[in-house]
Amino acid sequence: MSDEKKFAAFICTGCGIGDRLDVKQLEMTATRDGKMQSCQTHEMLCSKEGVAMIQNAIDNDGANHIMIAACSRRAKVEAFHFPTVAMSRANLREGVIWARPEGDEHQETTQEMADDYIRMACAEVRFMEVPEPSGEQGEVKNILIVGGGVSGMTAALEAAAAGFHCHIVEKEGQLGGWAAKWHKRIPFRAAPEGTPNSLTAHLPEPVDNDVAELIAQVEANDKITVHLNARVTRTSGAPGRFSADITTESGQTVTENYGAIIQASGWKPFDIDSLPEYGHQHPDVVTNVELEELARQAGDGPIKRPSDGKEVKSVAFVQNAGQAADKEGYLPYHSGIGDLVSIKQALYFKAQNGEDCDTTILYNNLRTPGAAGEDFYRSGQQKMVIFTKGEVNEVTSGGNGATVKFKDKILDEDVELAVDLVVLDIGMVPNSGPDPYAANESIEDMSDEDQQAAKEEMASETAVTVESILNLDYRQGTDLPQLKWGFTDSHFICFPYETRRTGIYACGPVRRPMDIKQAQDDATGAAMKAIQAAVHAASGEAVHPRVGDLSYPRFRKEGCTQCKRCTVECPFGAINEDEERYPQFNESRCRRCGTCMGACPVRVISFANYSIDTVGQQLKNVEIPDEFEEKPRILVLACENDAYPALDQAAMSGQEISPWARVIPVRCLGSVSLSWITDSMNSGYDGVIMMGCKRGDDYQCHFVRGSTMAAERMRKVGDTLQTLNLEPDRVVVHEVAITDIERAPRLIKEMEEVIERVGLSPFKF
Amino acid sequence: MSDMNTAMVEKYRNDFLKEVEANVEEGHWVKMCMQCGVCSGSCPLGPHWAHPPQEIFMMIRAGKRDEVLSSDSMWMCTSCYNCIVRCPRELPITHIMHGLATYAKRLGLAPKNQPTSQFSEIFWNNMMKRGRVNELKLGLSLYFKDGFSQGIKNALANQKLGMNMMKAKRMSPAEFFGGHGVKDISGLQKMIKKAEEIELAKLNANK
Amino acid sequence: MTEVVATNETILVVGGGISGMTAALEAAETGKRVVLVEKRPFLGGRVSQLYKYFPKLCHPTCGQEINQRRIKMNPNITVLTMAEVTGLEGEPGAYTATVKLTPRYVNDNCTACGECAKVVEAEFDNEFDYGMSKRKGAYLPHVMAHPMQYVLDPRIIGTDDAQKAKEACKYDAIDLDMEEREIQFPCGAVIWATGWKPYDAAKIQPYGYDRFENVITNVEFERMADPKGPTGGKIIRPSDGKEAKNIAFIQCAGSRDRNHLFHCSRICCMASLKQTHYVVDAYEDAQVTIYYIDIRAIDRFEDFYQNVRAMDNVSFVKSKVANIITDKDGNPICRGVDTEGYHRYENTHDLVVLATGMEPSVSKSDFPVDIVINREGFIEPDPANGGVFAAGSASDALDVNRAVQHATGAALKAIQVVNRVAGAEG
Amino acid sequence: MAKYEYSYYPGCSSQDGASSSNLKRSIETMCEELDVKLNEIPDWNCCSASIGYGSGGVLPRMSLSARNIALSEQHNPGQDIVATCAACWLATKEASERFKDDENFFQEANTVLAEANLKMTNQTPIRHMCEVLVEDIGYEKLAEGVKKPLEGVKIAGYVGCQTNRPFGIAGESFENPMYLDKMVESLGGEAITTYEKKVQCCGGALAFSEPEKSQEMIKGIIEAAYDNGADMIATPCPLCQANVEIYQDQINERFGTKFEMPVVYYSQLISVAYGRSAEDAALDGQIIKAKKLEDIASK
Repeated sequence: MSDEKKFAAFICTGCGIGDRLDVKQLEMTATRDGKMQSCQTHEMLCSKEGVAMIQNAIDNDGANHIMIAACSRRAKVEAFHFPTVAMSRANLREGVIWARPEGDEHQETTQEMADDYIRMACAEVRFMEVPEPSGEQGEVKNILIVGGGVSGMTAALEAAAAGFHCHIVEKEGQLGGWAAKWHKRIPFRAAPEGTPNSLTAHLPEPVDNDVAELIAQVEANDKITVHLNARVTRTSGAPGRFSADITTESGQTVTENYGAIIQASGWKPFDIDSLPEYGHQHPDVVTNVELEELARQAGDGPIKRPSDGKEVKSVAFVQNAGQAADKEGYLPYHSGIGDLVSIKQALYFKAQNGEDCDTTILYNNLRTPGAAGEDFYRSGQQKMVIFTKGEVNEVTSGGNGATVKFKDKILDEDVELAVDLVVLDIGMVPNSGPDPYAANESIEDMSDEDQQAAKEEMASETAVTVESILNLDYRQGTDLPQLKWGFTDSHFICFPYETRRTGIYACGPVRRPMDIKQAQDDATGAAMKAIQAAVHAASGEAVHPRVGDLSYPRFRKEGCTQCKRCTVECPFGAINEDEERYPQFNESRCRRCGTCMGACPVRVISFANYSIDTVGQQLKNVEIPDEFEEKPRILVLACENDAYPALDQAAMSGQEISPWARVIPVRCLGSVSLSWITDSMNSGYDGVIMMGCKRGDDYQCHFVRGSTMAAERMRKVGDTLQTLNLEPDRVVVHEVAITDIERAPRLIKEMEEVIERVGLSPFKF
Repeated sequence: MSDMNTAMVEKYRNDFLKEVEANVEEGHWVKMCMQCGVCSGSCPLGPHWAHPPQEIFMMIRAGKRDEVLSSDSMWMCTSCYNCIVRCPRELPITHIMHGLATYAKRLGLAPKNQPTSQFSEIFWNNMMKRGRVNELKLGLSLYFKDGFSQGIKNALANQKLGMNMMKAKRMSPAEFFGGHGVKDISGLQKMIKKAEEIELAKLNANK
Repeated sequence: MTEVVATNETILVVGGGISGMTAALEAAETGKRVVLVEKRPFLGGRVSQLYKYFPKLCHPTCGQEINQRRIKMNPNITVLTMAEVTGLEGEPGAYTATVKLTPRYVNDNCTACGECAKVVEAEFDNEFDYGMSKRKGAYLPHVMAHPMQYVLDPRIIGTDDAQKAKEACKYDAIDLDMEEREIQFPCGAVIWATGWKPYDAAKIQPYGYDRFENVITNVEFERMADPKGPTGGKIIRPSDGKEAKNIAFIQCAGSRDRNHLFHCSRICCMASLKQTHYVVDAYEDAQVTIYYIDIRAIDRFEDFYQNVRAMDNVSFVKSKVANIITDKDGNPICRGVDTEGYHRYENTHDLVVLATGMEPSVSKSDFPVDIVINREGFIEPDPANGGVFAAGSASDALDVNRAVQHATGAALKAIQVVNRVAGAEG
Repeated sequence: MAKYEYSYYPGCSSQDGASSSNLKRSIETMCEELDVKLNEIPDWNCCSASIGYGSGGVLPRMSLSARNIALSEQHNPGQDIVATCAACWLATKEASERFKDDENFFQEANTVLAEANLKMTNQTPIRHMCEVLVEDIGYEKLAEGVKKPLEGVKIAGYVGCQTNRPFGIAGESFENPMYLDKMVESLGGEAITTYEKKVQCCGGALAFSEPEKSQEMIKGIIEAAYDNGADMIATPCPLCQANVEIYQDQINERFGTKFEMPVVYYSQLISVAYGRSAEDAALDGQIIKAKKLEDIASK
């Protein structure tokens, strides 16, 4: 591509644009104000002919920066697909004519809107460049998998089957994790097609443990390397060029390069000894984990109680022991699979200790979801496992056997049930590393001094209790950020493999409690994402949610003050600091949200196609009428994923949008530079509205903290406004969801009212 | 079978459940109940049950033998079959209730003077005499089940009803003397005797 | 009509709901060619008809926007809407798919300007709102629809309306001569993501869905809560438009029931807890009663349940409602027994919402290829399925999160097959 | 030869001088009109209804039905057994199903039958007269023969329990069966399709042993018919008919109501609509006279 920028404008007159607007005027605006070297119109620009016209300008006239004025940038994306050039789009349809009523009295303001959007799009494209990959990463078909349980092994096998090499790092001396220790497993499948509903129908039963087979497959696979008794002692780099040190117990370290990483570090059993009411101190009160061992020891013979070796003839299962309660020391969640596990274990007794071994499951809400789950419940009932809704108060023992004191909720009475053995259904605790943000988030509301004290305390605590899994040498901590209660799950329902450390995917029970079947499904998905991350890194493209974006942050070193705001505020921990304390962007870790750009007080960070100028020049190119015209101008900076589509849809469904509004889509509110706000105030805008996603615990921002950062930064805008003698109401930040079709236009209307109240800006020159 | 009555039943053990499986019509289904309560909510006489079906199933599983068998709940069943068609687990609840009633009565644990229990017995005996029900005698036996004077009272209370029925030719005094019946009554009676023998033999084998 | 360019390295994804879109995108973004076939005129499936997700109470349209943008920008994906796979022959790595294309009567020229809808008079039940609203005979399925193109209802073809629509279109986008046609193309692996459908509530006779106006299903309630839905987001009763403040949710309506679906549909408990939020958010004096057998808020969702449980105006009754009757004013009355301690109830509500379960949307007999299913009709992972992999709710009753997880894995399974083809050919 | 022919099981209460003798009389009239020939099972016995369980165990009770099935096979071979009484139909069908499901039980029943020199193969379908009307004859056909449409007669179709559950007629819903309404409409009458007590239990046999509890339910059944503006209740079940009709005096006394609601059989409706006399339709068997039907019959 030649260095010289050649600008071409294209205006569509279809969908009523030509009827509603003075197109000649628009053309003039594009060429005169917008400085486009050519401007062509078409009655249906998205048609084959229209697209050919544009392609022709690119191919034959050398146009490499094009401005398309037509419908919203969300529409006709497939038609207007010109990846080799820089392109901006002026939204004349949803943004102007569909958002404004017809009629002479509106004509002037509608045309002004359209002219402004042309100016803005022209300004934007003038400052854009065609992004190109950095070439910093190459193709590395190697995946690091931390954890050699079922999840890790499955991820390795699935990735290997797709042609990738995998290294499994397992801290124990053998593969298999907890699952290898189980006597049998929960059945994966529901009753087969055609199974009748009869008492004797064959329903799913516990299945022989097949983890050994999985281990054998892993060991036989020449694409998989296993490191036992090993830990990851250092991880550096980025997707496509991760480098990890794998250190064995004996102290030997190997270093290898990886395209992506999967963390399958699993779970550990909840420590039920901390809750003495469950009586685990008594020999005949065991956890469901311990029961697996007892059942294995028994082979296919009868299970014996630990106290005296007597064959067990009666068992009570206490469900949700220490789980699912808002009580001190309890887990606030439950494992979700505990009821299935207890049914499985009750069936051990029926099979090994004989049908006359009585098994009672005291549940709270029996959770056997899905098709396989409900069939397994029936299967247990068929074999005479007794179920009742019981609230267990205490488990006691006088030596041999134990007594469960519970309230039978169905019969509404207090019961003491003496049995040979009590099995406690205990919870699954994720095996995560230290949460990089744990300290910060919980103490945000404290005073500065308290915060400092709390940070120190936590630092010392976490240092002794939680060991790092990945040992990332990232500026923002050694491990994956956590969602809740130590689980490193995705925050997004639609995007379960959303990760806050690009190229590193968690799977299995470290994400949420799950059984073998779910863990295997999950591991397969994680392997998919890891492979994809490696592929994207190699081509220099961003991963979700800006998939395919080739732009990445660059900075002017000479202007950088090393303030570290970018390295601290990056929601993905992408930015490190180099030896000279300059930011190191690691673009394949970057998600291209622009939060670093918004953070930078000296405006040195930019993307090829998204920069301080591509937005700043748009707002500066809006014509600000002088105050006597009484036409206010409201700048709307709208998140392109939620607020912008909401405004589009508002127009599509016939809502009016204020004629004073000029809307600029931004990648994320986190990318909004304070300079844009001060610039707009100085240019005479009467109000500024920022529309971003929901923040807080249930944040909806796809860049995690972008929306929060914007809100925080804007808190400080008040001071600036005051020095300018402007009312603070003129700048507002709103949380806008994509469904706020009625509300989003209303918020702009409200700003109109504010302006009416406080008056027009005195900065109109 | 009285030794059954002294059987030691422990809580939440399968002893009583197994006893029910072995001796009660469709008793094998009891373990499949998931305590949703649809049967109890569907019963037209529900408000009059001390223990509705779903609770009885739970009581059986909790080993409450005496309370179940001496309950008058099962005798409240009108055989409307609402519970059966609605039960999400396909428990033949009507039959289980009948079966529990039969079993309780056999063991002598059914509550004395339970009207439906008495009526049921009267019905069976009436029917077994001639192979067909003699409605007139059935009515009279029912009126007089609690003795002569109560019987007269009952009959007087229902006098108008009886007259109406006779007028409509839907009740015949002739029935008092003989009435309808099957010709091969001895064959039928032999059959029922045999059936009872087979059933009793099975029950004894279960002990 | 879109040209389908496909080879034995192409992955066919059947079903354009969130699972199918995910599987298609994950494969395409890894560089594979994908043909995505959807029966309805738009992508997004049932998720596009949801107002909010549990447990975050965020809007599905948000993720929909991202996924649609990903699809629009990805040249590896060919989308066929109003299309159904009617045949699949061959073996892993070498299948031939037959796809039936139903005419949309609107071509790619459509700019979604909406002029056709203005002139068409005929109105039909709007399937997007489960029949609770009407739409024109020329219509955009919904405001977020992708492809963003209108559809002509086949029922207006041959009528004046069709002609009027054609004349109103300035872009020559309406083609009344379109006919149903069949195309065939090769593919190496198939992802079956045909999803679920709500169980037919009319079959649950004791609840009288077919007889009582104020007994509705959870999917209908979801539309009602949506500001873009048939009531503009107002929670009201269908019989008289009165504000519905006292609402009953009946769990396991059709699920865990041998009369209907044997399985537990997994999501309905959380869906009702979520919908309880809609009610208490809408009315200060709301009263919600949830009738349940077991509340299955799985693992980490427990706190969502506990939070709803702690609300003053929400009560939980452990009971499967026996039946519903109505009073003179059309108020539904739930009858049953609270199984915790045996208390009979006969509770009058403004509105009853049936938490109807999920069943597979394709029955065994409609699969174009032999496939291993379980008693409930869900596809089991089985080597006998060859290069056909289930994704999402076609494999089990799953929530969105789990469905997408599953679909991501399915994409890899399909990639493994086509990589073998590439390896063998390359 | 008649167009339709069945093996007929009338049941104890339909016999002369018994509580539903009017059912049998009207059934016979109806069948004449519809060209249906009924061959009574010779020497049939009681089915023990749903109340015999207090003394009779499962096998003794089911053996009663086994005998009827065996006699039908022997004397009316190849003919479906058709019952007109809900309890008879239910008991026989239930026994037949149980014999099919459990081979052992079937063998036991045959051992019992041998005592009376009988045996059964249990291949005979056990059907209700309403099934014959709905499935074999059909509503359309039924409508064709109407000579005196039941114009202006508002009829609450009361299906009750045992005709409806657990087997039901023609695959209709257990909660809201429509076949009685459809019959009424075929006959030109006005069916009250919204009659909400159409499947409410009347107490069945417990009307005798628990009169207070049962009469409360019967009261609801009649009340709802009045609320819906019914001129009469129509039912297929003899016990329902009796329970709902004959206790109205006692209910009025107990609850202070003024009920006088006729309760008729579908067979009576058909007989009248087909132009037969009040006597042929056994309307003289009503304790509460069905005036509107009598008027049509005498037109």
